[in-house]
Amino acid sequence: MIRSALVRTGIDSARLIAEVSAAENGAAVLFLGTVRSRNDGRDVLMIEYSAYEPMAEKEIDAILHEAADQFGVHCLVAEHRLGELRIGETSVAIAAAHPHRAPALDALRYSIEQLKLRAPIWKLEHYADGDRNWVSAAEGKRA
Amino acid sequence: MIRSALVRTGIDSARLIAEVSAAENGAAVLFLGTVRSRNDGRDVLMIEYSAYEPMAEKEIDAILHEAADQFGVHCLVAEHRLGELRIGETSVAIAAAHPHRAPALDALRYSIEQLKLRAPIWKLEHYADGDRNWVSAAEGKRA
Amino acid sequence: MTVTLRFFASYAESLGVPSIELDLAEGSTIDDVMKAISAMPGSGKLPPHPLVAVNHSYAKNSHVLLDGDEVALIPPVAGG
Amino acid sequence: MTVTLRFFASYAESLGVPSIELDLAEGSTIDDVMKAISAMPGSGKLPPHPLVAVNHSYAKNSHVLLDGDEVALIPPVAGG
Repeated sequence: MIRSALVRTGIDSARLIAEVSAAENGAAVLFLGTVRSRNDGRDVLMIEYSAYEPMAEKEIDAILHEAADQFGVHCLVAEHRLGELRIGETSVAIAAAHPHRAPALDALRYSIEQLKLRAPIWKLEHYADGDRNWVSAAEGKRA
Repeated sequence: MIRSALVRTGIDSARLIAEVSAAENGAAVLFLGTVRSRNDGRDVLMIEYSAYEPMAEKEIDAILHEAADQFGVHCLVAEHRLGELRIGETSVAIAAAHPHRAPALDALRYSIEQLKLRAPIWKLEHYADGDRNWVSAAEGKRA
Repeated sequence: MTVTLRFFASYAESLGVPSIELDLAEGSTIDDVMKAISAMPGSGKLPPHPLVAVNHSYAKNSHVLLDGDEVALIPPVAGG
Repeated sequence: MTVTLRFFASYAESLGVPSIELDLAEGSTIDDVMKAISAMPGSGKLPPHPLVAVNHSYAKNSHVLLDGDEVALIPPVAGG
């Protein structure tokens, strides 16, 4: 079962794990991206996530299907949150499960890396000093 | 914070994620090993996990510290369950968190792979046909 | 023919609008759209070759457009 | 001197005991322990060179033992 969604309320990571779990799967893995308190040396107060929604949905779905084909992992779900997020809140969650650990870990890594490269999603960081900035992958390190 | 334990009751993976989470960490990852319904083509009813407990504790703790040193990941916890486990129950959980995703994923993978190679833990599989077998890593694929 | 242009995030802020309709000659490409955008106020803040999507898929600048296409300029993404 | 031998999982089943005390000459190594074990009933089911730990750490067969050491034979592990 492969599923992805853009959501506007809190992501329930336990539900995602439950969704990919199955009696034949010996390994389940989870990635959670959360809003960090500091980015490039600045104190972050809040992040606004926005997306080109129909394209982001299509792109994330395509990524999960690529991971499924490439690694044979057919239990794979992803949710990305949009809207205003505070420090520590989960912005993205991906869960994968497989009879064996290596494909599950490979599919998880592929999915989060491709999502960060390709999904048309943007974040506007608001800082403690009142400034705000559209963050791009090219600027500094990313979570 | 690095912590590991052998436990005899259900593993609470949400608590492990909470344990590694921190405001500066942008990525949290989780590995769950669960009891599979089939192994090497046989229907599994139940697995009994046993360990050379003081050595397993020492070895798992050493593995987490190696991962911490190698990948700079200092939020890392692992629990391995012992006793009788049914299909779908979690036998091992490892959680890691870091400001960035790559070290968290690397530390997670290193920890589970080394644990499976080095921790003196054994499983006695009980099958639907009444047979039982000490499983070893050398026999067939592993989760 | 007419295509819809969509702008997001920093590009929407630079151009001051999230979306416009654009009339183009048949056979126009994304390159032609980029020329039209370069006449818009605020377009100087955009990079010379932004990523572009047509109907929700990334597309090359030589991509030939059809009536009704949705053309989106995609700022550097930052999901996750 | 005396060392404690510990057996686990399939090895404990093969040898029929989880643990024995073994008297050894000073300067004995794990190789000497393996010779003693080979005289035990059921030892034929063990592999010729099982993994060994001394005081909770993996050790080589040339490892020289001390009085009171705990020597464990480690069957193929299967954690996770």
